Amino acid sequence: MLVLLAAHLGVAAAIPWWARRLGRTVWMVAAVLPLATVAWASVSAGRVLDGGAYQESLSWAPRLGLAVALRLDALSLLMLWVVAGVGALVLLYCRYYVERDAGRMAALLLAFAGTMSGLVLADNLFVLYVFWELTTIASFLLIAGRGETAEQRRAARQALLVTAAGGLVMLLGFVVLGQEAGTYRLSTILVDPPRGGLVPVAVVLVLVGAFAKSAQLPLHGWLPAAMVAPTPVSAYLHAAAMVKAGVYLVARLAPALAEVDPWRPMVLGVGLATMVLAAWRALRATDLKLLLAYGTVSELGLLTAVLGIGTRTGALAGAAMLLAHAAFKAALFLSAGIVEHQTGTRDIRQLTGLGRRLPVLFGATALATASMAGLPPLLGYLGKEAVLEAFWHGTVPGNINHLTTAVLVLGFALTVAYAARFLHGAFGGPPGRPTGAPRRPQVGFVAPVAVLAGAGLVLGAGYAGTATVANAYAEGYPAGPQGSYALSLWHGFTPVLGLSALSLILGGLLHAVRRHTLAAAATVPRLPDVQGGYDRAVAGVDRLAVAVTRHTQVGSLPVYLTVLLATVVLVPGAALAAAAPSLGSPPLWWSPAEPLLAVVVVTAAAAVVAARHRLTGILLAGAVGYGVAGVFLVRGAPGLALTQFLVETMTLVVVVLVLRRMPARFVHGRTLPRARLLRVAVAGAVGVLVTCFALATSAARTAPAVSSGYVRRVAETGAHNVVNAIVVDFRALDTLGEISVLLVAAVGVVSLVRNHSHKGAADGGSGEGRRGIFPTAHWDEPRQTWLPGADERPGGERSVLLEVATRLLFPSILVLSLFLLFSGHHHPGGGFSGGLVAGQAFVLRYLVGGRADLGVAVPLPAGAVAGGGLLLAAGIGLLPPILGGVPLESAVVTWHLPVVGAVKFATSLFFDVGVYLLVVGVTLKLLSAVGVSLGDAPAGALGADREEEGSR
Amino acid sequence: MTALYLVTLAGVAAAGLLTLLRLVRGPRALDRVIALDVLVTMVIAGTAVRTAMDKDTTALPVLLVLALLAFTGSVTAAHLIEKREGMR
Amino acid sequence: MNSALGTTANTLDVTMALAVGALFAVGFYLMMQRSLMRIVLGFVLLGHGTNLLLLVAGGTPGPPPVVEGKTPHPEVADPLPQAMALTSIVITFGLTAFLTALAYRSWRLSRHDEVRDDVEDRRIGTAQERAETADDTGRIPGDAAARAEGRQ
Amino acid sequence: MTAVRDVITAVLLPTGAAFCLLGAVGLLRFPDIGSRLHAAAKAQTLGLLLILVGASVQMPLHYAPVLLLVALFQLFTTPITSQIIGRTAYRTRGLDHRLLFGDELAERLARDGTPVDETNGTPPQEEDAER
Amino acid sequence: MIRHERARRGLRHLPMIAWLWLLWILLWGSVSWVVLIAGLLVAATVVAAFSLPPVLPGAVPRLLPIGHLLVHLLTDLIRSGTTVAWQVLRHGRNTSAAIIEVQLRVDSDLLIMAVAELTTMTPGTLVAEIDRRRQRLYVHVLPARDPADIARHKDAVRAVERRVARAVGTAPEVGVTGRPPIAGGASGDTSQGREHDQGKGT
Amino acid sequence: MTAFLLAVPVLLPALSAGVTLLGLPRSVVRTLSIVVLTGVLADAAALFVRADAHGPQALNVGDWSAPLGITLVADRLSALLLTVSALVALAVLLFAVGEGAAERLQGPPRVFHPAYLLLVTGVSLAFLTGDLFNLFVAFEVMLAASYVLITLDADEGRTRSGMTYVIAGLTSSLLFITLVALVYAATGTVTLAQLGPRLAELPDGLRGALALLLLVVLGVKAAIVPLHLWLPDSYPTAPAPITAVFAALLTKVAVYALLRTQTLLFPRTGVWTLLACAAIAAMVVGILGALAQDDINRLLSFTLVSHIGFMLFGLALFDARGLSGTILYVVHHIAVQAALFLTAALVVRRAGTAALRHMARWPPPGAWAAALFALPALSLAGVPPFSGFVAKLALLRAGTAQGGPAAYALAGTALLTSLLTLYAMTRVWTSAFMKQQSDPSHGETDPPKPSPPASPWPREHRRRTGRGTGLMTAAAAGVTATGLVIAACAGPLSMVSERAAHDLLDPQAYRSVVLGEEDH
Repeated sequence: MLVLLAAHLGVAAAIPWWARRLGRTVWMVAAVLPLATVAWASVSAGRVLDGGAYQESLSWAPRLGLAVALRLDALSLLMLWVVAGVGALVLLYCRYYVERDAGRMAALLLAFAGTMSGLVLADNLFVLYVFWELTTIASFLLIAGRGETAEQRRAARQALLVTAAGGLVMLLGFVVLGQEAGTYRLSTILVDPPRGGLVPVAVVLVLVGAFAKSAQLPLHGWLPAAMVAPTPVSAYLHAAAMVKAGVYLVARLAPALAEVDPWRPMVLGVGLATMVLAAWRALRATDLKLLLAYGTVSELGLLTAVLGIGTRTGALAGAAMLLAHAAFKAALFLSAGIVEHQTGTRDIRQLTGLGRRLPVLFGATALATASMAGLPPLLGYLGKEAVLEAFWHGTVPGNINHLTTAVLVLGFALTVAYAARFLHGAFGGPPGRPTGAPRRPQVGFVAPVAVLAGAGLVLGAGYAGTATVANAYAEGYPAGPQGSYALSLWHGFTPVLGLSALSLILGGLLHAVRRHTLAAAATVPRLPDVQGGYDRAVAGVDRLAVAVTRHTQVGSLPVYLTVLLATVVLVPGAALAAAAPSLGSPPLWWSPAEPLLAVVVVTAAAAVVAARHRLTGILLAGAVGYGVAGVFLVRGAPGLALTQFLVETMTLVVVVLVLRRMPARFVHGRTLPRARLLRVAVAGAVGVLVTCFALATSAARTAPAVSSGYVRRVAETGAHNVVNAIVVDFRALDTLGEISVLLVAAVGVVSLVRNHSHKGAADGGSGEGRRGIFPTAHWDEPRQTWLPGADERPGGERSVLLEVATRLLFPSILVLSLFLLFSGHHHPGGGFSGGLVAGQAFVLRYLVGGRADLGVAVPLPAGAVAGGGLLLAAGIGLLPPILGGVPLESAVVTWHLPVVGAVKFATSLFFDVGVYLLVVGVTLKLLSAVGVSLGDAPAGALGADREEEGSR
Repeated sequence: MTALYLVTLAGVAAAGLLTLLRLVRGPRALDRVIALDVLVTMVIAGTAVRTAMDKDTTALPVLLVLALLAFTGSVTAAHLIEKREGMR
Repeated sequence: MNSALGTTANTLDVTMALAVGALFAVGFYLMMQRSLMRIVLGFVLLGHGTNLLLLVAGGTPGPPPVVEGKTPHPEVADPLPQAMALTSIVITFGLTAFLTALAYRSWRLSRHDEVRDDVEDRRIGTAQERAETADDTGRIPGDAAARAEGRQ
Repeated sequence: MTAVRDVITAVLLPTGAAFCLLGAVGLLRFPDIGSRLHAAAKAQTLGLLLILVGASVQMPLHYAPVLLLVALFQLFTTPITSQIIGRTAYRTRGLDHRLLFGDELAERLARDGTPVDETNGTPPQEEDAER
Repeated sequence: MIRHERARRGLRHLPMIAWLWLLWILLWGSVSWVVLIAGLLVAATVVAAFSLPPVLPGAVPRLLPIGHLLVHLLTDLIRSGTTVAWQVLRHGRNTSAAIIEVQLRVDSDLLIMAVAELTTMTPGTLVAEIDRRRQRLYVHVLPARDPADIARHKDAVRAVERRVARAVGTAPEVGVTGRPPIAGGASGDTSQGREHDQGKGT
Repeated sequence: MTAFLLAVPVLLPALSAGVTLLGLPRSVVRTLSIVVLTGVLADAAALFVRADAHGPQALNVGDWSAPLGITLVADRLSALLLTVSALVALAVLLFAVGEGAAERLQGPPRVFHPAYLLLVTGVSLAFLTGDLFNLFVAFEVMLAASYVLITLDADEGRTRSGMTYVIAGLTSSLLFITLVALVYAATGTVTLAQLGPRLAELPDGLRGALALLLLVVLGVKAAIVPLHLWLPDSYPTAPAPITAVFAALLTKVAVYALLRTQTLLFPRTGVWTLLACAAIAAMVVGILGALAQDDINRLLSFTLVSHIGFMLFGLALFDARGLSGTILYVVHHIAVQAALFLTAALVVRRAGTAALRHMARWPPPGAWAAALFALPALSLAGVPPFSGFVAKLALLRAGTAQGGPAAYALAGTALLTSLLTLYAMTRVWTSAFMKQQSDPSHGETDPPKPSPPASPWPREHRRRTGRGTGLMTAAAAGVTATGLVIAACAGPLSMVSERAAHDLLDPQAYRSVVLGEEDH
């Protein structure tokens, strides 16, 4: 079985290639596999009908209950015949019908045949679902075709969505069902059906899925719409095979679940209502396919009801009816297809007199129609008899047998009526008015119709064979109280026979009454417009989507942030407030310097809010930074303070330089007072929250900090400065991450500032700095060269004082930076502060001497310096494991040199050197970006430019 | 002796607060630049006193760096101001 | 084992808690503005706030954790928050520079000193036209079956 | 020895603090940037210098020079800042000409034929008035 | 020959190397061998790696005048601090300042820079502009209520100039600063200034 | 050996990022990136095999044991996610290289490659680290790199959306570091393994508030409704491969962190209603947002928001099955979302526009592109037998197994979301892969190539039209195939994820491998 299924898919995948070479022959190739399936099924039939079963299984995900388990039993056999048999015929038929996209269609149809076979063979609920959804997808693709018209697209989508929705509901049902049953294996569930618990829920869910697939009211709308698909597709998917999936599921589960409460009411109610209403609707149709489609819906309703009734007779009747329906409905669709293919229309108002022109087709079609109407000795009759029997003597709890039977008869009568209408509409009428001279179809074209119609006759007349199969399925039920019913064409004069006759007569009458008003089909009362319902639902979802999205996704960053912070306040904030934890009894301050610095910090911060100028804001923020650094000093963190001071200065420089060209003032926000109030409230609340949080957590400290370990073991790192030991040794990985951030940020700055220069070069800023130079500006120019590149700067920007001072200070600053680097292990400092100090030295060179001078000072590309730093730091980290140690491991090395004595240093120094280099490189990179933003020197002066050129 | 240090610190602190006032009040950016510069000076002074008071030398690198490099920020800001308002 | 690190008492004092809270409030208020520059400033202030919080909330105050000689000074400040704050400072610096550059680029390209609203969101917000775009679902058709009948 | 040191410190520190304070007052009280710069550059530097020296005598021998280095650096850099700011102030008309007894630079410029548009009187509009 | 030249150029960097070495030693606060050797290495490396023009081109440091200069500097500082402090207390918002022009006679960048530096430290004076070509300083002076004040300030600046020239200036410079000032400072240099302006002033 | 394996994913990309900046020729840099990521992938796979066989693998970085040093830990969960991420990262890199070769638009290599490598560094570190503060650092590395990438060669619109992204990211980072500070204040440690017991000693209310704050922080990064607002405005505008890698990895890293911290630091039992509500809201709001979109990338971004809800689903259940489902879902979603964005990029290049309403007017791309798109799209919608189905099934089973109204509400919403996802995908499909004849409602004939002027970003898209290179298609196909492999290997994967979930729920092994046997 697995091989067969795989072969279907494999061949289907290959067909588009073959189609180009083989032309129409490809359909023959495609039909081989379904035929093989039929053959295999027939060979296996003997064992299956004796009550045995073929099983195969492939493990997939057992923990999830997923196993590709296949099982061939009587019901599967029946379905397999239908699926593969009709499939083969349809494929052969396509050879004559399909004009374009043959490869695609053949592949899809074959794939569909494969998945449908899989569906009926599946012995695992989830695998069944897998195939179920795959058929849905195939149906979507087949209906949509190339999707050139809106009609096709929407029909395809409707089919997809409705059946998939049903499928999802069903999936949930399966999950629940399996949960209750403790297994997802169908055969096991059938043997030992679960009861109680959530099983009723599962039943409802599963049935909803089945109804959707089988186009039961009120979910049937997709099936008539799907008639835009090519006729063979309609015949196969939407009459014979796919829509049967729901029915199959009902038939499959009925033996196990029919006794569960909601099962019978649902199945009977929905099934019978569908049968009657859809048949009624069919009488209104003027399109042959549409007529057949509603007929299909109606028949499916019948099948659902009868297979779901859960009695032995019902099962027999259902099996027979299933076969009958597959045969005649496929035949009728194919016939309608031929009519359309040959005449170019399928509107019964335009078709007339075809019966005489195409007698063979007419004959075959008439036979199939008769089966549909339930005339003896055809299979349809066999089924109809059994159905009536099943209901008449039904075991439905509550005495509604007669009511249901009456409905059933009405349904059959309507069926007869629309069957007559179809035959009459398509083939009847005087031959006089040819609608575009129909060509006589080829033999091969009609043959499938004939075979299918003939099958109805053969299986009906040779009812014994049919009965064998049906009995094999019905084995699952106990014999009814009236003894076991047997399928037969003649049971004697029973009430059922009378009912059957009654339906025929009623139907005939109905047709006779209505035949004069065929053209005015609209006189038949309309049914509730489910199609409109679907459309409204979809439009509703769309509107809802737009409405929700419009109100959430407003596109405004301030709003987003407000929402975010409001969440912070509302969720953890509320939790904290609710918990009302102890805030402890914190001191007012640890050192009197703290309130002082706090005043500085808070005042300056508040002033930032009021600032209207960029520079003011930056300066005030700088003051906040210095204040914070002061706190660091007071709290015993000199290294931190050092870094903070340096970073603050660097931030000031970078921000000021980058923003040099932007206008001095902020744009005044046009915020609504309400919004501003909200922001103030939210921001204030966050502030209060953080304060309380901090007090609460710090009061709640339960265990001593782990840090005492650092102090205890710092000697092992060879360092005195614990913080530095943490940074370069204990937690060097943090530092590695941190410098990575720094590096990538610098890379980003360069990328942001420079890449657009070709676009925005002409705008030259809004005039800042170009308004003119103060007359004294160039007076300051030095006469000698103090900084090698400074000559290239415009005179107006130079200052003799600064240049000389820079010349004098530059080496000293570098020495200081190296001191910080090397002394980091003992004093506050380290690679980072050292690098920043060196960076400041270069900032100074840049400020005073310009880009050219910086270029002279550092002839290397900035990126290479920074990259080399990262390379060194990460490489130092990766070196030890190569030597068999642990990454980022450090050792204290002692050298004994002559004269000097013992020199002790930790290898983590190299890591620090990497950090140092990186920071210097990053500074240079930032400066190069700033330089670009200013455009104050010809390109090529700074490393970054050369770097860029070198890469081309 | 400690009282002496505290008096000194108080003086420096008061000076710092006054400077802060100037920083906040402006009115011009240059005023703020000056004020920020002075604020740094106050930090140096205060830290130096603390260093002497606690005999704690760890803050010395901070002082060095501040003394040597705080002026780059001021110079940058001044540059910006001159460029922007040079010939209004 | 030194006593300061072993203590479970409050490490945080009210003054600092308030200062941190004020920095957060001011910083977030600025972040919620439209002006790019204010956002940058807000971020800078928030960076200060978080760094301060990191140090003062976790760290016991005390002499700097520099071990002179063999014996650790008793009651030195907790070094771990310092190291973390150090990392945090650096990260904040890098990101500040990046944000500034982003603000600059935004200004260069658009000449606005503001964060503009998202175009596509606005489009959805204002125009219903998408209902009848690429697709046919938005239209309220009559009975599709009727249309199918009408075809051909 | 300690006594000598203590005396030096006792003299220098409060004096330094007083200069710092006075400088700060000047920064606050002086009317224009030019004069404020004097307060910043002179009084502050002197105050700081005194404090540093006063502090350095209290330090162990090998650390004292570092404080003096600090003083040295400060002495070197403060005039640079002052000059640059003063220059900028003049160029951006940060000086209040009402307070100037004379301005030979303006005269020189006028003679050179590149007079600066003297707004003689009001300093430029307040750039960032605070509430 | 070339090596000789290089050596001589290296020699001119010796003061800087010495200063850096000293700085290193002071920073470490130690005179152990490691520090000494490393310091020398660091100093030499920094100077060699970042080649800059020599610090004291043609300057001749003289020890005694330098001491003289430093002493004066200290007293000046104290005087300047007190003066300004007094101004703060006495006049406050009603100070009176002036901008004066001082014609210098030294003509080297370094010396002018030094004079400007020291002037800014000197009481009540603050260099606002430097006219390098015409060797003039424009000094913002604080207590300036009458022409006498202005003259006093001009003299003070020239005194600084003289001391600087004596400390590190070349012989001609020392000589030129010893002469009385050029009257008015505006007579002989207008044409030069014009030229200068036309050359650079556009 | 373990040490080496654990160190490589973090240190090697960082090291190579340094190398890419040294000024080597472009081709060398390109090759280096590819080789390095391949190496990381192989390493991650080896790590996964090891972790699955022998339990959590730990490495004390710098040879300092846990409370002092940082420990890198690879347990099943982290190693699995690392492997998948490395695979996707490699594929996206290939795609980007292909794209760059096609149109030279990737900016200077000195921006893209280092940033990308550091992104991978951050992602690896986030997966492996066993330290809260280091997790923050890892996030920062990742985010900083992503900031650079998202603003690469940005025009006005993209700068704007980059701003949204950056600022939202920064805000969450600030809150994260705040959280770290608070946690340290309360416990005195930042080692994850040690935090659990120490947090347990805190008063319940405070502990709960901390847990919620962490949830919010990671919620921003994981784009959990209502903290998702930044995502759909920013992701779609980035260059295609960048969007792909962001969508595939970044939010998942946050989800991983959520899994890790919720189990290790703040363990609970039973359905957590708040998280369940968030999950439901995420699914619904996200998918409705997707339906409202006209831009294919935006649509996909909204589905990302929506499907984060699925991952929260399992976390909200907080039992072995639920967590296992979440893990499966994360694995599936990484591959599928990347594949979708990559194929969408191919489609967009072909059509010259990302707007669905314009796209339908062009001849559809070939069958290959259609298949490439269809497979992940169906998988995303949870259509069987693709990976999405398997993952969804695991979640559904977990939900029904636990029972209770919240679980059923979650399951129901998940199904509804699947359906609407399918709906959204068909909208894309019908627009992108069906040549629609101009319907009367459009009332206009096909405008001349390239895209019509009404296109939101006509200029940019004009530049980016044309067929993709073979490498691009191959990369997209590779990721798609990964999705298929995930579906095919659902059996072993589900077993692994279940084991991983058990590990999560019983972190004893994790703790002891980090802290040593008895020492905690």
